[in-house]
Formats: sequence, C-alpha cells, structure tokens
Amino acid sequence: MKIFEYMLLAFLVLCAVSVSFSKNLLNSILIFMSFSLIMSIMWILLQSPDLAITEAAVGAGVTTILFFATLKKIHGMEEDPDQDGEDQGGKRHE
Amino acid sequence: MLLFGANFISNIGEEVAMVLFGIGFANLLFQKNLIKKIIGLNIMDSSVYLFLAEKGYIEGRLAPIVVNGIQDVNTYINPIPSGLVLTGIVVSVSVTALMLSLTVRLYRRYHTLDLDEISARLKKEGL
Amino acid sequence: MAFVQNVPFFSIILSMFSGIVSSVLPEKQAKWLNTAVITLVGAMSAWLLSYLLEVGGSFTFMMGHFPAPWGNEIRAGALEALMALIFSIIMLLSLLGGRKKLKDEVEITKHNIYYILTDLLLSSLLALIYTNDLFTAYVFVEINTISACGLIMIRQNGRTIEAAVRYMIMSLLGSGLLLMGICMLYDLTGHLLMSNIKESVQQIMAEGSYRVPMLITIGLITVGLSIKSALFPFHAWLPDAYGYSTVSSAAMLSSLVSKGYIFLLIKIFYRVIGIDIIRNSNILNVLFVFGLCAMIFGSVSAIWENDIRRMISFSSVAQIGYIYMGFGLGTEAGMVASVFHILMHAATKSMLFISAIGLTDVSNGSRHFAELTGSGYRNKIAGIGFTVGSLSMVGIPCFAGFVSKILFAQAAVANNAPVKIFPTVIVLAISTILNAVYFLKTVIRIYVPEDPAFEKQQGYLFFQISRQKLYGLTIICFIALNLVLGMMSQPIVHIIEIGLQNFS
Amino acid sequence: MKAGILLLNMCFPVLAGLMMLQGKREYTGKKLARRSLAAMVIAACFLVWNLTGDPLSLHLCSLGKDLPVYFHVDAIGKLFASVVTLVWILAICFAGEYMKKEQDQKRFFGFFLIVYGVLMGLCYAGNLITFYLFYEMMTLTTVPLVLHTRTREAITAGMKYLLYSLSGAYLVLFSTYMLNRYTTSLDFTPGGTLDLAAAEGHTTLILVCACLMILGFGVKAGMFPMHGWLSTAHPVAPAPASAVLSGVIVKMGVLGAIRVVYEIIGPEVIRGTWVQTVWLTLSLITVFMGSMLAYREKILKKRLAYSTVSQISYILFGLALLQPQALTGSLLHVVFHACIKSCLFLCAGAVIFCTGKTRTDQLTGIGKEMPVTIWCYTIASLALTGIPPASGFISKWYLAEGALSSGTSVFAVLGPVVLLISALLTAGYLLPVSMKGFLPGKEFDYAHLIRKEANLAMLIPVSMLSLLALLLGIFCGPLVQYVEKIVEVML
Amino acid sequence: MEKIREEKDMNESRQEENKKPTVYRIWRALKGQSEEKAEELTLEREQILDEKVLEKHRLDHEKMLEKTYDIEHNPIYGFFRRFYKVAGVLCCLALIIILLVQVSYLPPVGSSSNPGSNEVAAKYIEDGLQDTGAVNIVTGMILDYRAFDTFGESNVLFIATCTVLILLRNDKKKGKDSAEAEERRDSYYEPKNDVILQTITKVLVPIIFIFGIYVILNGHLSPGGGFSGGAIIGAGLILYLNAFGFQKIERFFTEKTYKWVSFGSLTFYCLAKSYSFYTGAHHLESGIPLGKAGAIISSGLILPLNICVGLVVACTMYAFFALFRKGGF
Repeated sequence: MKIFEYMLLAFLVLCAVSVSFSKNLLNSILIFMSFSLIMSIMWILLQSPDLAITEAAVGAGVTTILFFATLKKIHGMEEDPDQDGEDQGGKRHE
Repeated sequence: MLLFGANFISNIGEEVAMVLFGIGFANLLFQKNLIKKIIGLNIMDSSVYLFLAEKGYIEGRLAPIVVNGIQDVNTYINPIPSGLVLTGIVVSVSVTALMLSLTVRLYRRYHTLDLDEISARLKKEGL
Repeated sequence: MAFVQNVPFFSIILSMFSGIVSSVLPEKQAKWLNTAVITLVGAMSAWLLSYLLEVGGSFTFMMGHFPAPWGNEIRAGALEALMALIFSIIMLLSLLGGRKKLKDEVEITKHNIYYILTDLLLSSLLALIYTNDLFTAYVFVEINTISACGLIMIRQNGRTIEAAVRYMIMSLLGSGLLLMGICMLYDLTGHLLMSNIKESVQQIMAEGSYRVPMLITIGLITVGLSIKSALFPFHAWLPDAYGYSTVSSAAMLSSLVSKGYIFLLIKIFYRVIGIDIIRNSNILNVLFVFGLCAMIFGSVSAIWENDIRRMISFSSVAQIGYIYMGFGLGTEAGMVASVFHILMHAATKSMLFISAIGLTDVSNGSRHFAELTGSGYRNKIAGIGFTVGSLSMVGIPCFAGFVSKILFAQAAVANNAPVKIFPTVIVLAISTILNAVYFLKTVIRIYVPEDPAFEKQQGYLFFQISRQKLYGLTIICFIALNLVLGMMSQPIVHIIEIGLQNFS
Repeated sequence: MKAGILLLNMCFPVLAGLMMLQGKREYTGKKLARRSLAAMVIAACFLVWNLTGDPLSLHLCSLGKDLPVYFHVDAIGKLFASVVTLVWILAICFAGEYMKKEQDQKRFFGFFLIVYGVLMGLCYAGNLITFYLFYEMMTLTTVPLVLHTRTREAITAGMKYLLYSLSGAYLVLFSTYMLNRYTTSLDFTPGGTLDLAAAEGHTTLILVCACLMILGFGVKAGMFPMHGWLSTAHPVAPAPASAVLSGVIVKMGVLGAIRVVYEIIGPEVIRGTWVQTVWLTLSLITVFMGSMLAYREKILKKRLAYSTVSQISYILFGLALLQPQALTGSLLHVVFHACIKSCLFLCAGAVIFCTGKTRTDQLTGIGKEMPVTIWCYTIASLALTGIPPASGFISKWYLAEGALSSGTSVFAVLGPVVLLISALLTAGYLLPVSMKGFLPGKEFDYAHLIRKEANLAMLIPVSMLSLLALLLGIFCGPLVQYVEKIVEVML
Repeated sequence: MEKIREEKDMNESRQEENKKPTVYRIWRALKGQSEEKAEELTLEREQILDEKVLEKHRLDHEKMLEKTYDIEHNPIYGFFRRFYKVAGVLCCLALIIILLVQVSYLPPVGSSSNPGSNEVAAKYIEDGLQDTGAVNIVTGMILDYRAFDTFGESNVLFIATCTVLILLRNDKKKGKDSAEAEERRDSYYEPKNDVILQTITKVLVPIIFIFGIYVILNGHLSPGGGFSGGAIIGAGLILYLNAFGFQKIERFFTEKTYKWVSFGSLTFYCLAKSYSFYTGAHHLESGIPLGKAGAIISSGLILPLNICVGLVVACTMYAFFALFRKGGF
C-alpha cells in the first residue's frame, strides 16, 4: 500500500513538472486533469472520501471543462475575432 | 542534512506537498501564459489541501463516517482538515473561474495570452 | 447578554444578506438598499462603540450552538468597533462621491452587480475585523480579494482588466502563503480559534519544541498578508488598479481593502501569536526595513509621475510603508501610531481620489498636470478638498496627517532601540518633504489661472454646485472627518490604546 | 475676560479677512482699504488691551497626546506684537492707494488681515507646538501674498518660498520631537526647560537639535545657505506685501530662534560649543554676503531684499553672542529694522507706482520728481546705515559693544569689523539712489520734468515710518529700558 | 522707451550670463536666482503649437516608446526581465527549501498523538451524532459546528459568479448589423447535431442527475454532500447543453431561473443560519428536531442546507460554462 502511495506521489510531482514544461496548452490541461484525478485517489487513500468525490467532480470535472471552454473560446476568437464588448465608457477618459 | 528535522522520512507526503506548492508558486509567478499561470494556481491550492489531508490522516483509522454506531475517538481520523479542504476547494474553483474569464477578456482585447507582452503594448498605447 | 452585543453579528449578516437580495433587485433599489445598509452598519457600530467604551473590555459571540473550541466565534472590542465605524463612514462617502462617475463609466446593467460587490466587500471587511477564527478569516480574505477584483474591473477597458489580472495574481500568491501558514499553525497547535491557538503557541514557545517551524509559520503568514496589502516590493499592481478603475472603487480599494488585511495582520500579531514572541523574532525588523524603503520609493516615484491619479496611488504605496514602519518600531506606541495612520490614511486618501476626479472632470477628463491648470477655479469644492487632503498628507497641523506623523515620531524617539531612532526620523523627514514637493506642486498647479480664451477653446465645463449637490456634500463631509481626526485625536488614540490592550 | 480679548485679538482679523474673501461684490480698493483699516484699528484696540496688565496665559485646546495649544503673553511677545501691528496698519494705508493698479484686491486684503491674525497668534504662542502650528499657518497664508500677480515668475517665487519655508519648518519639527525627550516641558520659560537629568550624556544630540532648529528658523530669517527665497519672493510681491514680508515675516524666524535658544534649550547649554561657532560664522557670512549682493544688484527691490538678508543677520549675530548687550542690540534692531525696511520698501513701491521705474539706473532725478518720498527714503537709509542720531546707530552700537565684551575669541574682533564694513556697504548701496535722485547732474533735462509725487494715502505711511526711524533713535530711552528688562529676565 | 531699453539689457545680461562659467552659476545660485532654463521648465504648460509640430512630437514620442518597450531589442529591458527571472527562480527554490525544512520539523504524519487530534476532534467524533444528527461527521462539522465558514464559502461562489457576469455577459442592445454577427456566433456555438452524442446524453443525463440528487440527499449519511452533488448535476447540465444546444436548454433553464434559484436558496441558507446563530448565541433552544440518526429526514437543518448548496452549486457551474460559451444563458 505504501508503495502505491509513493508511486502516486511521484506521479503527482511528475504531472506538475510536465504541466509547467509542456508546450501545448491542450496537453497541459489534460495533464492537469490527470493530476487532480490522482489527487482524488490520494485522498481516498488518506481516508477522506468526501474530498475524493468533490475533487473528482470539481477538479477533474468542472474545472477542466471550464479550461476547455476557455481554450475553445480563444481558438474561436482566432477564427473570427470579435472586437465587441470593449471600453464601455472609460475610453473617453483616458 | 542536519538542516532537516527528525521527521524528514515520515513526512514524505508533506514533503511532496511542499514541492508541489513550490512548483505551483513558480508557475503562477513565472509562466508567461495566463492559462498556465492558472493551472499553477490550482496546483498550489491542491498541494495545500494535500498537506491538510495528510495532517488529518491517522495510521489505521477509518473515514469519519459513523458506521454501526461506534463513536470511539480511536476509530476515526481527524475530521477537521477534511472540512477545511472542502471549503478550500470551493474557493479555488471560484477563483479559477474568475481568472479564466479575465483571460478570455484579455485575449479578446489583445489576442495574446502573454502578460508581459500585454503590459508592454499597454505602455506603447500610452493610455 | 445585552442586545447591543448582537451588533457585530447583525452587521455582518445584514450586509451579506443585502448583497444576496440585491442580485434580484433593479439597480435603483439596489443602490438605496446598499446606502441604507452601510448607514445602518455605521450607526450600529457607533452604538457598539459607545457601549464598549462605557463597559470596557471586549466580548465574544458564539456563531452557533457550540462554545469556544468547537464552534465559530466572533469577538468585538473597542478597537474593532472603531474600525467598523470609520470604515463604513468612508465607504459610504466614497460611494456617494463617485456615484455620478459610476453612471458615466459603468453601463447601467452592471450597476446592481456593483452594489452586490460593495455589500459583500463591506461584509468581508466586517468579518475580518470581528472574526475570532483563523479559517473564517481566510475565507473572508478570499471574498475580499474577489470583490476588490470585481470593483477594479467593473469599468472595463484594457488597463483595468490587465490591472485586475496582476492584482489577482499577486493576491493569490499572498493568500496561498497565508493559507499554508494557517494550516501549519493548525498542525502545530490543533486549533483554529485565535485564543486557543495563542495558549498553545505560548506553551510551545515555552517548552521550546517546534520553535523553528513556529517562526517559519509566522513568517509565511506575515509575508502573505504583506503581499496582499501591497508592501513595497509587491506593489506593482497598485498604480494601475487604483489609477484606472472607477473612482469610488479606487477610493475604497486604497482606503479599505488593503487596510483590512493590515488590520488582520495586527490581530494575528496580538491575538494569535502574542506580540512578545513577535517582538523577539526578527520579523518586525524586516517589516521595518521594507517600510522605510516603501516610504522613500513611493514618494520618489510619485514625484516622477505625471498623472494625478497615479501620483496619488504611488503616495499610498508610501503611506503603507509608514504603517509597516510603525509595526517595525516594535513598541506599543508604534503600533498605536500605525493604527491611527490606518484611519488617517483611509480618510485622507479617499478624499484625495474623490476630489481628484472632480478636478479631472472639469479638464475634459484629462489627468495630466498640464491640463489640470486652473481646475481649482473651475471646480472650487474639489479644489478645496484636494488642498485639504494634500495639507493633511504633508502634515500641516490641525489636519489628520500631522497627528499621525507626530505619533510616529514620538514612537520613534521613545523607542528604546537607538538603532531605529535615526533612520526613522530621517526617513520620516525626507519622505515628508517629498510629500510636500509633489502635493503642493499639484495644489499650486491647480490654482494657477488658465487664460479664459484657452479654456473656451478647450471647451472646459465649469462645476455648478447646484448640479451636483451630493458631490459637494461628500467633499464637505470628508473635510469635516479629516478635521475631526486632526483636532480631536486624543479620544481616538485613547480608544486605540484601550483596544490594543484588550487584544493582548 | 482677558483670555477672551486675547482670542479676539487673534480671531477677529482672521474672521474679518474671511468675510472679506467671501464678500460677494467686488469693491474698489479704497472701500476695501477702509474696511480692513477699520478692522485693524479694532484689532489694535484689543492689542493695547492685552499690552496693559500683567502677563496672562491661556490653555486653549489640545491637538493630540500632550500637544496643548497654549498661549502666553510675555514681554517679547508684546514687543513683537506691537511692532507687527504698527507696520501692518501703515502698510494697509499704503496698500489702499497702491493696489488700485492690481487685480483682485479683495483676495489681497483678505489674506493681509488673516496673516495679521496668524502673526498675533505667533507672538502670543506659549509653547513650541503652538508656535510651530502658527509658523506653518503663517507660511501658508503668506503664499497668496507672494504670488499675488500670478505671473509665472510670481508662481515660481511662491513655490520657492513655500519649499524653503516648509523644509525649514520640518527641520524645526523633527528636532522638536528629539528635544521632547530631554525637556521637562515645551513651554517657553526663560533660561530653558532642559531636563538636565534626562539630558545627561546626550549633549551631542541636543546640540545637533539646537543647530537644526537654528538652521530651520534661519531659513525664514534668510540666513546664509538658505537665503535664496528672499531675493526671489520680495521683488515679485506687491509693495505692501514685500514691506511686511521683509519688515515683519522674516522677524518671525528671529522670534523662533529667540524662543528656542533662550527659552527652551537655554543659553548656557550652547555657550562656547560648536553650535555657537557655527551660528556666529553663518550670520557673519550672511551679513557680509548680503550687503555685497545688494551692492552689485541693479533692481531696487531686489537690492532692498538683499539688504534685509544682511540686516537680519545682524540680529542673528547678536543673538548668537549670547550676551546681554548684544541681545539688547538685537531686540532693538528688530524694532528699528522693521520700521526702516518697511519704509524703504514702501518708498520703492511708491516710486514704481508713480513712475514705473524698477531699476536703480533709471532713478536719476527721481528726487526732483517725487521729493517727499525720496527724502523719507534718504532718512531711512541713513538710519539703516547707522548714522547717529538715527535709530540704526543705537542698535549697532549695542551689538558692537556686546561683541567686544563677549568672551568669544575671534568673533569679538571679527564681528565689529564685519559690521563696520557692511555698514559702509549699506551706505554704498542705499545712498547713491537718493544722491543721483537729488543731484542728477548736468545732462538731466529739467524741461520734461513733471512732479509725479505720490498722494497722501501713500505719503503718510512712508513719512510716519521714516519719522519713527529717526525719533526712535533720538528718544530711545524708554524702549531701551523695556528691552533691557526683557534681557535681564533672559540672561 | 525705458521699457524697451530694460528689455534689451535684460536679454543682453541673460546671454552673457549664460556664457559665464560654472563658478558664476554657483554664485548666481547663492544669490537665489535660479537658471533661466530652470525657470522656463518649472510650471510650464505645453503651448498649443501648430499641427505639424504636434504631429512631429507625437511621432518622436511613439518612436521613443517603441524603443523603450520593444521587448526583444531593448537590452536594458531584456536584462531586467532576465534578472527578474533568475531572482524569482532563486526565490522559489529558497521557498521550497524553507518549506521542506519546515515540514521536516512538523509532527509526524499518521501518528495518533499529533496536536491535531485533540479535544476538538474528539468532541466532533464522540458527540457529533448527538449534536448534529449527521452520520457523516465531516458534513455535520461543516454545516453545523463551523457553519459560518461554509456560509462564507457559498458567498464566495456567489460573488465569483457576479464577477464572471461582469466580465462575460454581453448585454449589448443588438442592432441590425450586429444581429447577423450574433447569428454567426450562435451557429458557431451550437453543436453539430451529433446523433451519437445526443443518444448517449439521453441515456446518461438522467442517471447523472439521479446520482447527483442522491449524493445531495445523502450528504449527511454518506460521503459527499451539497457541493459535490451540485457539481455533478452541473456537469450533467453542461453535457446536455453540449448535446442539444441552447435553444433546447433554454426551455427549462434561463438566466431568470438561475437568478431566482440561487437567490432563493442563498436567502434560505442565510435566514436559517442566522436563526441558528442567534439562538445559539443567546443559548435558546432552536426548535428544530434532529430526527432519528441515519434516516434521510434527519439531522435538522443539514438536509435543507445541503439541498440549497447543491442548487446553488449546480446553477453556478452551469452558469460559468454558459457564460464562457456564449456570454449569456
């Protein structure tokens, strides 16, 4: 069991490092997703299932979806940039 | 290694948490790309939660859910850190959403995710 | 227990609830609700303050059915009540003063969100002031940060959003360190309530085990909070955030948000760690050095600044330096001076922001000194306000700034560590003179007459008090507040001393 | 009752000035002058009321922890107050005529009255904090007088004046903090309030503080390194303003120096230390340099400003000697110089008003055009030079005597020499104006000569001041006795 | 006449003064006159020049800015950035080292004698069931013992949604031209009608919802609770949106729904909690029955509070996603 735990810990560090060094944003988001999955397994091992469920639902679920949505939005903007929604008021005062 | 204290070996999980904290900190501070900054923020937070969970864990005890009425202290682990972490996760997810929306707006305006470049361009605009 | 003891609880819950309700109200009602709530909180805090002054001491209030080590608690003493009072007054005034500007700069559909943010900001400030529980403090620090970020970027142009991102990054680093510190403190003591933590911390330091981790923990918390309150090396986000957001946000940010963190730091020093341990560690000296650097650096970069609002922002970097310098003196008097300086700076800086916006409005909204020439005549009331604020910052007698400077100097001179006397007094003198340079330069600039032909050509509009009664009223209230702080400082200082004694 | 009168003496002019500032209708200069003159007369009545009767003290309010605002009318205060009032009334008479040509006179007269009230407070201040408070107020309220014309030069001058004075004031303030530890109280008491027990072993610190304070007040008094603002600020201000500036305002620096050295720190502490040496040296340098600068200056008002620099340093020199006769001389010179220098500035103002000539080389034959003014000018210059029996002689005599009989080694000799030289220089830079004015020489065409004599409203103050300059010298008995009484208390 | 002469020799004196050596300037400084140039500089307003000059100034200014803030080529700027990087990395390494040292001194993991396991934890475990009626001690703790934190936490969610609304809600009055842009964007946001995805969704979404509701309702009996359940339901909603698009989902979920649901649940939460705080502080009995331990309907306020939190979280998660996708609901 200990061994498994140590492996998970090592994997956590690995994920963290590779997130910071991966060139592709999509990859790093995926790696981060796996990071939080491992984190939730870690928490099951640490006898706190509430955290595990929450992390699985939020860290691996919603947060990642939000990241994807952002990425998609950005690429969409690369396709057709929309300049709207800028400088409500303010501009005049600069 | 006399710099380190007695529990260096036994606290390996916490050591890892600390290393993760450092990595997240560095990412949040030095990544040019905003999205990576945000990922770093998340790593930092979850490392703190890992630390807390390690703190709550006690060797050979069960999760703090009362099963068939045993309410003995020596049966369950310490519930407090779990509660704190639950609160903390919510905070970090809200902050993440906020940061991501900021990113979207910045990108819509400047078409880049590089904060230095954005600030340089702002200075050029001389607003 | 007397009914007045519910006041802290009521004011926190009330402001939160008004925030929740505002989410479904149209913006006009939200505005009135917000004003009413802030006024009510101020009145209640005044009531609490009078009660506490006649009873003395402080009391704790159980949040829930469970006593101290198990449930949450909030705790109120004279100093907390005073802080709540002044903060609510200033928040009300800066909202009133910036209201017209808000109409111009923020589109109408987002106004009620603005009022939600202010309500929650108020509640989080009150919670930071009153709370007796470290983790609650952390949660409300986060609320404070997010609402401050919202206040910065509610006026949307590139500058503000970039400033908001920088602000968020810095303060997230800060709160990460703070959270880490809190967790370690919990790990070392097994408590989250301030009073219990203090007991076991004293025990730990007494028996000498865990001395190293304790010191590192204190360091983590201090660094985290000083990052969040923009101490000198971490102030990069500040000028943009204060300089480009809409004016009442700028006033509130500069005068309330960072002060909330600083007040939390004071509470942690006194009520969690115990001020003696802090004094024996070197943390105060570090804060002292950084404070001195901030005083010089802020003033110098304010002199080079060519934009009136950025100048004011840089000067508040310097003022935060004053506050930390007062901590660093490590004496009771220094702490009193710092707390008074918090109040004084909150009052003066918000007044400066509000009146500066009045001046720029009559100069076609340009904030560069060149265009500000003669604006003191075009908008008399704002000119007077700005003059009073500058004199107070420069430290002319009868204004608030003089008292705080004198308190600092007395604290420095009475300091028993002679190493700190001369640096403090000299840096105080230098930064005071630098203040004088840039503020009086501005004052004279706004009173240099512009030739009417040029004004006509530029199409400057003139300020009619009949048009904006509210604005004029606000400035007058600010001036009155400043004079009160300046002339009747004795009772306030007395309250501060009592409160600090209650703390430890 | 008397306390009330004391307060009225300070508040009434301020209130009157504020009312004048707030007044809706734009009066002509004459109306304003009459009103402010009336206000001044009332204030003067209060003053007389205060002067008669024993010294009274009043604890007004408190600015903060142990920062009481405390007034105490003592002999020196009375002396300065009466001088201020005298000069002020005459200057206002003059201004009524002179300001006709200037813009918004309302502001001028309003601030003129306010400054008077502040100065009263300064004279009656009973402790260092109150003194500092009113000192700052004086600086701030005089700025509008300096930059009245609001040309760019005027504003530059105002900035300069403001920055110099504020830095001086801060020097004073911070050394006040330091001293606060070592004094029993900050109230002015002859002989000093130094707490010897606390001061034991900190003499260096105290001396540094003393030096800083002297320098700080020296800024206002135009002492050598910090005299730059005078020559910039005086010429641009309108004549009445510059008259009171160099006649009275600079004296307040002197008052501060007296208060601090003789009534806070105590002369015994400073006597024979490096502080005294520094002070003496600086004042002597200033005496010499001021008269040199004045000598080679072309513009009349600047010349007068430089002469103010040197004359004030006479006073500082006398103070620095820490010796009874010298102190007597200084106090006498305060009075005399106030009358003389304001008279001179008013004369210059009259000349500018009537002929528009500012430079000395244009003034040939001025004596023919406006003889009365120039006669007054001549008398005043003689008095300033120190030709007996005019007033300047007496003060300088006392100064020289004090210098000779003071134990200071070098300065006992050096002082009188420098005083003598600078007296010669004074004659050198003041008298040529009147000489060339009366004896323009052959090539002066009398054909185009028109009498441009100033009218009575200007002539009366000028002539009264010059007469004072003369008579105070001739009948100096009671004044000298009064001053000597003060000096006995002090030393 | 005199004036002109005065002017003339003024100018002469100025010129010849400028020729004078430095010593003379010091002397002049002693005299208290400042440099003419300095006087020019002080307090000068930029004169209104003619267009060409202004244009030229602007161009120069821009060139200067270009030079200054050109990240690649300006050596000083680059140097500073490199320096900042190195210093920062060193700081982070130092931070890590410090934290490692720190941790190595902390009490050992997993031992039962840590300061953490003190009377507080003991009380939670021993009397938790009696005090709160919740089998899941953690839920009982966060919703009853330390309810104030949790209330703050739900406020964090609320305010975060507000800020995201500020940033991403595009409430432009849609004009004629922008309408078709909107059209394009909508078509862009709308998913391709993917049959497989839709079929799977039809099967999956109900299961997800039921699971989420189960987690919420059993929050006080089993792991999980309002927050995780809410997140699951939110994920289900998001999946549905991705499969069927906005038109479908707006039939039952719009911004108004979000507003009122979150308002209602937060209001209930706030009122209930303040009631229990008030009674607690005044040592009054809050007349809420705890019910029989282990039953669904038990443990007093915890169940409704869980439901509220669940609703808020579900709506918030969906709102985040919708705002990110389309800037609205």
